[in-house]
Amino acid sequence: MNGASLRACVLAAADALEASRDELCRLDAVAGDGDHGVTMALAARAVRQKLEESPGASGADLLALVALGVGSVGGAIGPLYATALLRAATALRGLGTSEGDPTVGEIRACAEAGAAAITGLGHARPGDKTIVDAVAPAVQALADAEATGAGVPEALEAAIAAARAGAESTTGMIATLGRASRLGERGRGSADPGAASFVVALEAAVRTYLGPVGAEPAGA
Amino acid sequence: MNGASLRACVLAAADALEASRDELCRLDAVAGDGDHGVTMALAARAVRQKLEESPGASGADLLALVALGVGSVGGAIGPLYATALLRAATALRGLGTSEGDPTVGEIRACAEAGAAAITGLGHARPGDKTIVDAVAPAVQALADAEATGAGVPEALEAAIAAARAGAESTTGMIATLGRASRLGERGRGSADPGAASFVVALEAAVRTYLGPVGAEPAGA
Amino acid sequence: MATSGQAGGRYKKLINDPFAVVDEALEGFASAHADLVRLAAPRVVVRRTPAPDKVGFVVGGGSGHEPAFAGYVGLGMADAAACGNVFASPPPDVVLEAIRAASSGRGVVTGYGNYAGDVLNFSLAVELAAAEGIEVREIRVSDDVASAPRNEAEKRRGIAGDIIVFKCVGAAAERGDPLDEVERIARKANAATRSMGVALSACEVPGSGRLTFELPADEIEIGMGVHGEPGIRRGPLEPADEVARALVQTIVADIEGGVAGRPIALLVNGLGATAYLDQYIVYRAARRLLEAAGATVARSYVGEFITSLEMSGASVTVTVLDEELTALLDAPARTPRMVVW
Amino acid sequence: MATSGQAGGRYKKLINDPFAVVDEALEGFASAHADLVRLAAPRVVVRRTPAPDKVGFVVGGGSGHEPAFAGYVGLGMADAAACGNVFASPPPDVVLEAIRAASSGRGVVTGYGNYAGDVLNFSLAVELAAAEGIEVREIRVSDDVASAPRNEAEKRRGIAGDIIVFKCVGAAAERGDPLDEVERIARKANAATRSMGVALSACEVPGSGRLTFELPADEIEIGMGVHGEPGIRRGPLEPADEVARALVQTIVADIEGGVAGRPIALLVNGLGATAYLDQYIVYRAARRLLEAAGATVARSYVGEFITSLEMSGASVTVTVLDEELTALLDAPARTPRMVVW
Ligand SMILES: Nc1ncnc2c1ncn2[C@@H]1O[C@H](COP(=O)(O)OP(=O)(O)O)[C@@H](O)[C@H]1O
Ligand SMILES: Nc1ncnc2c1ncn2[C@@H]1O[C@H](COP(=O)(O)OP(=O)(O)O)[C@@H](O)[C@H]1O
Ligand SMILES: [Mg+2]
Ligand SMILES: [Mg+2]
Ligand SMILES: [Mg+2]
Ligand SMILES: [Mg+2]
Repeated sequence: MNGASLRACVLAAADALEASRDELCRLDAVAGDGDHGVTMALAARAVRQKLEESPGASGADLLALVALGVGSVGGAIGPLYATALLRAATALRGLGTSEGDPTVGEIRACAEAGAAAITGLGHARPGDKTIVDAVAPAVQALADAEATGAGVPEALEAAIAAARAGAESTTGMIATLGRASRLGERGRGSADPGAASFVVALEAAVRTYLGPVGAEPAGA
Repeated sequence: MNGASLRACVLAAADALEASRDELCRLDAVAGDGDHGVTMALAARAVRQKLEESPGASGADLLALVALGVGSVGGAIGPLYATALLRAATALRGLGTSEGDPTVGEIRACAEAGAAAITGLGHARPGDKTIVDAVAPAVQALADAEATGAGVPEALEAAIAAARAGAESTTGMIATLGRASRLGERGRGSADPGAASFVVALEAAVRTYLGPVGAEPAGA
Repeated sequence: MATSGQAGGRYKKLINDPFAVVDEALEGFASAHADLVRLAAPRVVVRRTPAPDKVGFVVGGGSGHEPAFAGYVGLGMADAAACGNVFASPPPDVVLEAIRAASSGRGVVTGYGNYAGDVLNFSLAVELAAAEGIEVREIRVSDDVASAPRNEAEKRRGIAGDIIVFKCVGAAAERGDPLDEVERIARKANAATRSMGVALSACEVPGSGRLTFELPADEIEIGMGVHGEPGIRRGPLEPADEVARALVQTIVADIEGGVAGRPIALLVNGLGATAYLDQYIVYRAARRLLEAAGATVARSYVGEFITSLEMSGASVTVTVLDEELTALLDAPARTPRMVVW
Repeated sequence: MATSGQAGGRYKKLINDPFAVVDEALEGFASAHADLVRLAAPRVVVRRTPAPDKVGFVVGGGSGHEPAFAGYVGLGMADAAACGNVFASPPPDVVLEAIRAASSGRGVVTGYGNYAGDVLNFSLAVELAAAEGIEVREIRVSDDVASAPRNEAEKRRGIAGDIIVFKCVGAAAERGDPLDEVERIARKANAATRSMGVALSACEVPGSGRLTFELPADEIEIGMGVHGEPGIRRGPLEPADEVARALVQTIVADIEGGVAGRPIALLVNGLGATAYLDQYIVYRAARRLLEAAGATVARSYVGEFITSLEMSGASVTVTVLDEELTALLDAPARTPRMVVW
């Protein structure tokens, strides 16, 4: 994977999260404490600052910086992202492919490590109405793409679609973990904010990586 | 003056003040602290309780009870009414006419004593946008009626009209005393609540005293 | 135009009978703080254990300003508080009862905010007390620079400066100062103290059915008093730093000789609905401005000292200190709502 | 339908940059209370004079709950507070910094409300501290009976019971109890404490541009948490006595063996915009109900202990006391927002 490109992807995700602030707060206000958009906007700021402080960082080092940035906002979401990104960075480091473009299998491996960190730390399972409901399908889509020999753009597009479908499916769920978990039936009818913000970040990052639709990957 | 009748007049004034609660609060909210209707309603309650506790009281004694009731609400208006009513009671006692119906001159004398107490205690002059702007013209109207030899009903109607005109004239005034006095120009355009509530009480009391329009005085 | 107020232009309140709020709250207050105070009469809060031989100190005023005034009854502050209806001075007989309770034969000082109603009722009570042989001195706190120009300073109303004055007076009385001395301290503390406030939203007097004023959704009232009496101007809602600048500049300009090189006490008072987060942001801004003007912020107080029910807003109070006032502010106090140790 | 909120469904705030509220307020806080505390790191408030040889006590959580948590740092309570963004747990590195500052070699106890975010961040910090050789025990306050049934009491969130637990833990640590003992006290105080709240209106997280929830003009939310997490039911706005009854009944029903014949501490907490008048009226009602149920109200606390920015509402907390807990509650404390003397 190309470092400059990863940086651009991260910054695009940060921009997209900031642009979604109001919508994410709205979702969190339904059943939570209404701050998720602010928290992700603060995360975007913190990440941008970390990247500015280390203009040369790339690859796994850059991912680790992003982890620190997101982690610095605390809350429920901070440590989940931080641990996931640190594990993904470790996986990336293990692959030793930071110079070239990653394969679908490499992307899948990193994503899997990150997803495992989230469930390992937060103990949420699919159906609990959390970020896991968007993350798990995305990882599964990458695995499916890998199995069918799809190319990177196709695999990433499938991951976005799966994450989005997963986030949308949370609308019908009842939360059982976190702040929203005492709402019961009343929380149904609105998507989980953490799942929604994951889709926002993923889509912005992937779109930047792939470049204008139909073009070659940005980092190629 | 007939004791039962004075009692009825006082109770009518209490009812009228309670019915005007909202309007008096609205007036006080323009430039004051918005409580004048509540204060006068509390005064009405307190007066009613005092009268119930002393079912036999009449004349000057009854006026003194009313003074204690109104005074118990405190605020700016409580001591002004209390002192005025106590002085009026003293004047009434001095007249020694508690058995028959008072003459215009006797009513004027009591009213004058009360009005003097208000200005003596509060130091407000006509034009300062206070209760004085309703009280002073009413007393003057009684004096004029006395000078022209008018009857009691005529004199009391003239007093109401003068009080109402006086209260209405406060709309164009700038307050210089009390809570509203720091408002300057912004207070203009709204009547003084204390002047307005005086008209409410006076009108209800007089109407009860005079009975249905055209009828003989209730106490006669 | 949206109006201020919690909902539908009104406030939801946790009350029962709107006309019983004061007595119910005082019952709760007296039982919650029964170790320190008791109700000597329906609206008269006194120390549980009266101080035997000192100048008495009576505070009071309308209710709805809690923790003022009953919250300051106790060791090192007031001996008794006379409580009125919401935003209405207590009547003379209640004040007289408080004076009697506070009197141990060495005279009594009454402290209250300078409002027409309080002046009328307290003065009458003082006359009644004199007739009973109790000598009473009155101190009308008049710290609000927005309420009258400097050449009419005696017309100014009392707001959060009450607390600074009460603390100094209470400490002077507690250490045994004679009546003249306590009165001198009272006048000195009042003269050294200036405040100015800002309101962001109104409050609702229980039973009134309406807000005390209407403020457009994007405006604030600079110089508003603690009952919603209008201030000196309305303006757009500005950042806290700008609001603090408007308050501090007016206060500092009013202090003869300015604040440069002088130790001051800085008090930020929340009116009721303003979050502590906001109060401390205002404090930070005020402190920076005062330090930039050369003052040394020697003592600080942040919190809700005199409120206006659920009004949103805050005030800034500055007291120019000397050793005497500083020592009185630091003297121990143990009251329901102010403990200095 | 009118929605809650100060104006136009939103709140006017005295702030500057909505993303800087926490740091600006902490700067103000640390300078206002510089005699008692200081900022050891950007979000870490510690005692001005560290206690040299005792079990350390670290509290913390999201900001917006002031005076919690930094307001309870000082003699007899916490050694350090870790402060997060508004309504967001502090991250692990901030908690770790607080743990380090509180550690004097005899172990550290961390106390925080039982929320997913706090559990995640504090647990990670505790792991990091262990790696540095600091033994840390965690106490997750879980007093809110509305947040989970009794058979899942460990899932309950922490609300105003925090303060009772923190006071007992702080006092135990201050008197020199060893780590096991302090942890025992923490668990005992938490087990003895139950709370339930009601919200009348929402608050607004700075920068979110919206209220944390929408509540119709004539409804309240029973069982709501301190962040606006939905409660157990919505209902019409009732008199304070009825609201108190709903809270007290649920609390008492949850106490094994009931309250009859037992001494209790009763704490009424205002959420931010609720007037003291209302708080004391709720206290009065709760006390009457508890006394009618046979309890002896031995200790009382009324005020704003853990707020939700400018939210309107209140909670009731009951702690079943014994001599040990009572002595710990009464032990001296000197912190910016709680002074016991
Ligand atoms: N235990 C958990 N496992 C996975 N995700 C969680 C967990 N707890 C919370 N979340 C996620 O965090 C989101 C809330 O994030 P945010 O609002 O920033 O935190 P907070 O709850 O501290 O306000 C939820 O929508 C959910 O997706
Ligand atoms: N010094 C004064 N002399 C005469 N009337 C006064 C004086 N001060 C106030 N008032 C009257 O009192 C009224 C306000 O009464 P109220 O609202 O009950 O008292 P408060 O000002 O204590 O809230 C004013 O409208 C005015 O008529
Ligand atoms: Mg949230
Ligand atoms: Mg008024
Ligand atoms: Mg009033
Ligand atoms: Mg949160």
